[in-house]
Amino acid sequence: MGRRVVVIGAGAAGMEAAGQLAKAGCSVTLVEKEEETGGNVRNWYHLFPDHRDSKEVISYLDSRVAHKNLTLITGTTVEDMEQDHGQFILKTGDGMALEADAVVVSTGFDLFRSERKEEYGYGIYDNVISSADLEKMFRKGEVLRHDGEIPRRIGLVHCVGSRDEKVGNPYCSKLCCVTAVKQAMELKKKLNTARVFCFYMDMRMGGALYEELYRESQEKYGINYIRGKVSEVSENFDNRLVVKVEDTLAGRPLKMELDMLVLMAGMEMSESGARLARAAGLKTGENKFFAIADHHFGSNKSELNGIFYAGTCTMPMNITETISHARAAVADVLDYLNTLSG
Amino acid sequence: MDKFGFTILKARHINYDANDKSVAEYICEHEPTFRVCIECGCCTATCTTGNFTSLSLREINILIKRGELARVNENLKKCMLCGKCTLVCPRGVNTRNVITLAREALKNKFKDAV
Amino acid sequence: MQFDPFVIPFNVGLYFILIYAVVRSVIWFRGLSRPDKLRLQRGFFGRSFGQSIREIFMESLIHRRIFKASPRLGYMHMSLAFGWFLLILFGTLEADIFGEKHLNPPYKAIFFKFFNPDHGRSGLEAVWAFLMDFLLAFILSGLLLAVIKRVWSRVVGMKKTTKLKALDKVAMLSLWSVFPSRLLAESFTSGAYGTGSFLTGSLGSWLSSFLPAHEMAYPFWWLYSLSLGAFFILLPVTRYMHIPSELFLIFARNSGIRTGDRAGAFTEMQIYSCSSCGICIDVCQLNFSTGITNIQSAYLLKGIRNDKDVSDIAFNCLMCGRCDQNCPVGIELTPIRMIQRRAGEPQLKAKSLLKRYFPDNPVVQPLKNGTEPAFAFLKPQEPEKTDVLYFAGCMTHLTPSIKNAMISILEASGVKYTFIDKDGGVCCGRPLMLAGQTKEARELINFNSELIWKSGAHTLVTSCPICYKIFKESYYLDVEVLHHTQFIKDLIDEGILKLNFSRKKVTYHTPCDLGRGSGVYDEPKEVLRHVVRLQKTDADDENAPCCGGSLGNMKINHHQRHKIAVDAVRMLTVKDPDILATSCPLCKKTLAAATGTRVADIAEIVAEAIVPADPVKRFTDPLHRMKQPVI
Amino acid sequence: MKSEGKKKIWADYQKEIADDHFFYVRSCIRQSFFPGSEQFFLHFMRDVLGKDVYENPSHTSCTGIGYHSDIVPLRTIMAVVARHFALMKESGYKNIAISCVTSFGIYTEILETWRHFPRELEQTREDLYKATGREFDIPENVAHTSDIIYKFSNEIAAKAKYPLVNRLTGSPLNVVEHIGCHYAKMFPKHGVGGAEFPRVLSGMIESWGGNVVDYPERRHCCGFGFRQYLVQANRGYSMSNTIKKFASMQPFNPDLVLTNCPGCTMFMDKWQYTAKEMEGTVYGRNGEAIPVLTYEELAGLVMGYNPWDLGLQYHMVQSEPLFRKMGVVFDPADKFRTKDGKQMPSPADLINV
Repeated sequence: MGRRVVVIGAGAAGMEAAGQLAKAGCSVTLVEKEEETGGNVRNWYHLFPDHRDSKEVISYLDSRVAHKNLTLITGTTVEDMEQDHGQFILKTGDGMALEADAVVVSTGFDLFRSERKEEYGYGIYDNVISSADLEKMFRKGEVLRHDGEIPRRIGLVHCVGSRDEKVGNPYCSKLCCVTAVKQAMELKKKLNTARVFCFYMDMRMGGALYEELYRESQEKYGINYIRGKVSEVSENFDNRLVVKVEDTLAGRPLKMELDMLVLMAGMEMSESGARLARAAGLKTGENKFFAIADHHFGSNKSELNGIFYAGTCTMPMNITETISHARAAVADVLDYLNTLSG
Repeated sequence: MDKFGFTILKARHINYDANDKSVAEYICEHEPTFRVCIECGCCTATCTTGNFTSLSLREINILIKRGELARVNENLKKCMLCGKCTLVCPRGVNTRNVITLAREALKNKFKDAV
Repeated sequence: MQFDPFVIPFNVGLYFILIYAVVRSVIWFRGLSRPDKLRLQRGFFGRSFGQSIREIFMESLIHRRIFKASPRLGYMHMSLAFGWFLLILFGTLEADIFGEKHLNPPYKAIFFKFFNPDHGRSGLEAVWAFLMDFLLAFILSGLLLAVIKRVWSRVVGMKKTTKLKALDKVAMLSLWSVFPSRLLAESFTSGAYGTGSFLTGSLGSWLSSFLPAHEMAYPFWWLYSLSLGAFFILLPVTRYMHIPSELFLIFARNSGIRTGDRAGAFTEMQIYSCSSCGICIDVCQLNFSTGITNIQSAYLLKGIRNDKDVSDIAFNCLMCGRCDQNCPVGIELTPIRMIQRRAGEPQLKAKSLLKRYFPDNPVVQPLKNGTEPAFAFLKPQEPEKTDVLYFAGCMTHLTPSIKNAMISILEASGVKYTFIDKDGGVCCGRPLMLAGQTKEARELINFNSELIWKSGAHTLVTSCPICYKIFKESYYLDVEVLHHTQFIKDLIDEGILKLNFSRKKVTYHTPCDLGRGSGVYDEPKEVLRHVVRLQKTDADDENAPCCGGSLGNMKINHHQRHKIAVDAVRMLTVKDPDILATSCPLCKKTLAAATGTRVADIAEIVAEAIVPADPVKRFTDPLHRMKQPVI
Repeated sequence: MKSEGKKKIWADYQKEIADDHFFYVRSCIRQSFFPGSEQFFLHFMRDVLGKDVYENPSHTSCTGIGYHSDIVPLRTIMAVVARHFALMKESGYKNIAISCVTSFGIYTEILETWRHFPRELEQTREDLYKATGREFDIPENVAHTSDIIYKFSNEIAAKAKYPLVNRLTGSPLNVVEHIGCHYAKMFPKHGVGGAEFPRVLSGMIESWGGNVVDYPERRHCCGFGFRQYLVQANRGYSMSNTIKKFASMQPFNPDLVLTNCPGCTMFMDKWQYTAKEMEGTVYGRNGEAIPVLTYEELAGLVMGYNPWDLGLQYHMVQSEPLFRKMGVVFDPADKFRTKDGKQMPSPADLINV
């Protein structure tokens, strides 16, 4: 039996890393706090840039973790981690102690809780929903207002909880722009007559095929883009939402009524990740994600030998990047285990 | 009425719901490339007329979309239709036709339209 | 007295059309402007009469130009027109020579066989009958092609044919049935009497072998007469109106009347002279490069004739002039389109039958007066006094290499010049003209004219053919207007500019507004021959394709423009040149985006070839000499 | 609208409000224009609840309006405020109760300034000592008087004679709450319920039986805006803002506007008269304007005090329609009568009469 590795968090990164490590002969324990694996991917409907059903990614990930060297423990969290002569002892919430030669942290991200952006009235106004809520509606197959009416005019607000020092997140979550474009297109597919508006600060279409998606959304779906961040939302007499925004390109404030407002929640360090960081004494960066050892050569390494990072616990990433990052973590782990044997 | 020594000001905000978006719709229908404008301002920067007076095609585009037609009408007539904007547009918007279509659509809305 | 009631439809039709032709001619004549009336009078009774008769023979009957464009289509038109003409001519002679008396009414000639069924048995009569049968066969062969063309246009060498309206179809069917009904009528008559030559005789004897020929003949004579009558009556309200219109047009044109920029009787003549032959569709790049097949000149003219809203058609055109160049009737299609662009809102209404026969002259609304000037923000400028003005043009500012080349040429020439739009000038006004906004264009023309006058220059040089065309056509200037290719040619001719020859292979693309638009074909090529090896292609001169970038078209998108450019480049680079030369900044920009071949303006090629001002140094400096490649 | 969501936010903005022993500072505007308000507050606190509320006769204006109009410099106003704190220290009080929202904003702004820039605090101590020989302490508890009324709103509700219910229909009255900008927008943590969904007035309204109206321009300024108002030519700005608010609340058919800022009360009250004069517009139902009340006036009204004792007749928009809805018993004849029964002249152009 090979070296023992514990992977914390069975989302896209954890599952990919654990599966690869198991294949490489390690004895892998994959710990997941939820009862089900898959992490945040389970909450999505169709993925950008090609509108692939997220279930395909889940089944790919499931196939990765089906390996005899891999033990999956769900419904528990790692509460504490100690290091003793190069050996890690991880204590789980249900009292288990897991021993490991190396640890991969893949605790992922939490979506920004939109109610923290008070002025948007998430949780107060019935028809202000988050991007995750919209994905659920897509999965359910119907996008409706709270009163059961079909929305005719829908707004999507970019950068909710990202690039916003007031909520303590100065960084860009990278994916909300393309998510908004994708969701806007899905909305038009479902509700052909609806008018969809994206309120953006910058369109950050840096990924593969993102810009093409953006163009398609304008050309084929007629999505309207308004440059300006929504400043406040209120409810009208007839229960429609009134948003105020500056149309920075027209140089004038703009007011419009909407039937539904979708907040593109950004990505934040997960709560369980933050707890683990405190318990294990792992450093976090200014953006509150785990601090990687080096931005160019050590994006999978922590400052502690034997503890590695995979995926969005270090920074916002899309699924493609997460899986690549997880594979890179595996290379670093195997390299490290080799030095132990030597 | 200036009984009190001041007048009531009109709100400066764009009232999107009340504004007339029919010109934008007309242009989109006849010149679909109008939709893909990303307001980069290339057209404005190269504009022959813009060299002499305040004509921003980028601004006109956005104002048409928002239905602020009075200002559009005021500026649109300044265009010399030279077509440089069309040549420099990175998104392939047929800006020249956008202007002629806008002029057409504005004809019925403003007495002094071109 | 040789008469039969069946000739009545023919007679009614014939006299109707003759009277109509006279009345319409008078109307047209009266619709001409005073100078044009004088021109036509002088032309008709002057030297150009012979020329017109020759042209009528060559074009209206033989259809020489269509022949050049497509021999099969030419044959089709020729067999119908010339064949029918000969049939009438020889028919009349036949009736005159072999009939019972001389100088017969026209129907005698047309229905000669009916009234003289025994004719053609021997000698000269048989030879004549053979001739008549031959002519009929000639026409029928053309008719066969016409029928096939309707079904499958490629047979006559065309990719597209025009689509017809209902009345045109009725007229066409009556025209089509004229000759088969004549054939059958004559054949049955011949069969009954045992006369007729190789066609009618053979068919007649075969038909009479199983049919009662004598009884069958009479209905077909009726059909023949009815077809002719119907055709003549319908002619003025169908596309066949082109037959008489063209005759009048030829006289008018040969008298020196031109379209100009206003609608009028001459424009109307041209509109009615279109036979919808479809050649304009075939040569149109929008057709063969982008598949847009409903905006070509034939459709424009048809739309105008039928009082349709043609504004979309009018503006969806590259204004390249290729159709003008190829129109077999010589209609000035692009000027007519310009008139239509200026026409403003169409006033569409259903026409009464009378109005169909006698339509109103097309009227262009006068320019809007009293409206505020659009360009009041332009403040008068005070240019420096100079000899030569260089006006780069808006588009040249997007191709700085051309601008820089011209500056180095102007510097090398040593002339005193001012770069008048160095910091961005006012548009020349042609784009507004092309958009039909004459009043606004005039404002810009006036502004620029004032600037040019004030400079005191004797020569105005521009790099942009678009500007050149409007400077030549619509500005009232007392300076010599030159495109830079012409200017460079003058510099070379006068020995001011010394140029190296390079062995590069170059093909030259003639820009539309410079070539077909302004007739400047030779100077650019002569300049090129001075500096490079100029190659000929099939797309030279009048046949040059439009680059696709045309400001004339308001409707097409950049994908369609690119397709046009790609096809244009394919035509122009068949001989794999080192450089594709052009002389227009817009063409350069458009073509360069569609090819890997270097696209350069002539000014750039010339600027690169300029021999440095101090040749002594060049020949004495050994290092410098070493650098020159030995070819 | 989900009230659950609001409760979650309110939970984040719990403000500690002292229970007794207040050093009371009056408002220039409130005491001049709505004199019954402060009168009622003192009466309610002292006589009804039996609390200790002290007023020092040496207390002056905070000069906040001068400060916001660029007339009084920061250093000066800090010294003025420090002097008030010194008076408080000298009188032996640690809890300050501020009647004016502009003052409240000034106090909180200065306290925050001192917290972040301790050198400014030292400078102020020095300035005050040099000028007056006084010393001061930072108050332990800073409350706006609306915070205090909010704190005791249940006590008021218990004594309510006329709850905020329309007697004729039995349905709750629609009450628009308007919070002064300087109450919580600068420092949300100093306001009950924060800045986005303040609780201070809506809590009173709900506990007294009314229905809170949440309308699109709820957050908007009343139009006071200091220098927008002070320069006559600029008053159009002020006026336009008020009109924007009223136009936005109009579809909700509000029965009254409740404000916690004296300036807001004044402008929302008086601009309704101006709007009617200039444009002929009124924003209430049946051609009536909407009464604008302070929280003290409303508390008094709910508790059954005589509206004329509360000074409601000194508003531009008269509250008789509201009285009728609430069932408040009032004698029109007493409206402009002095305490000793003399008839005062009655003002012209009052609205809603």
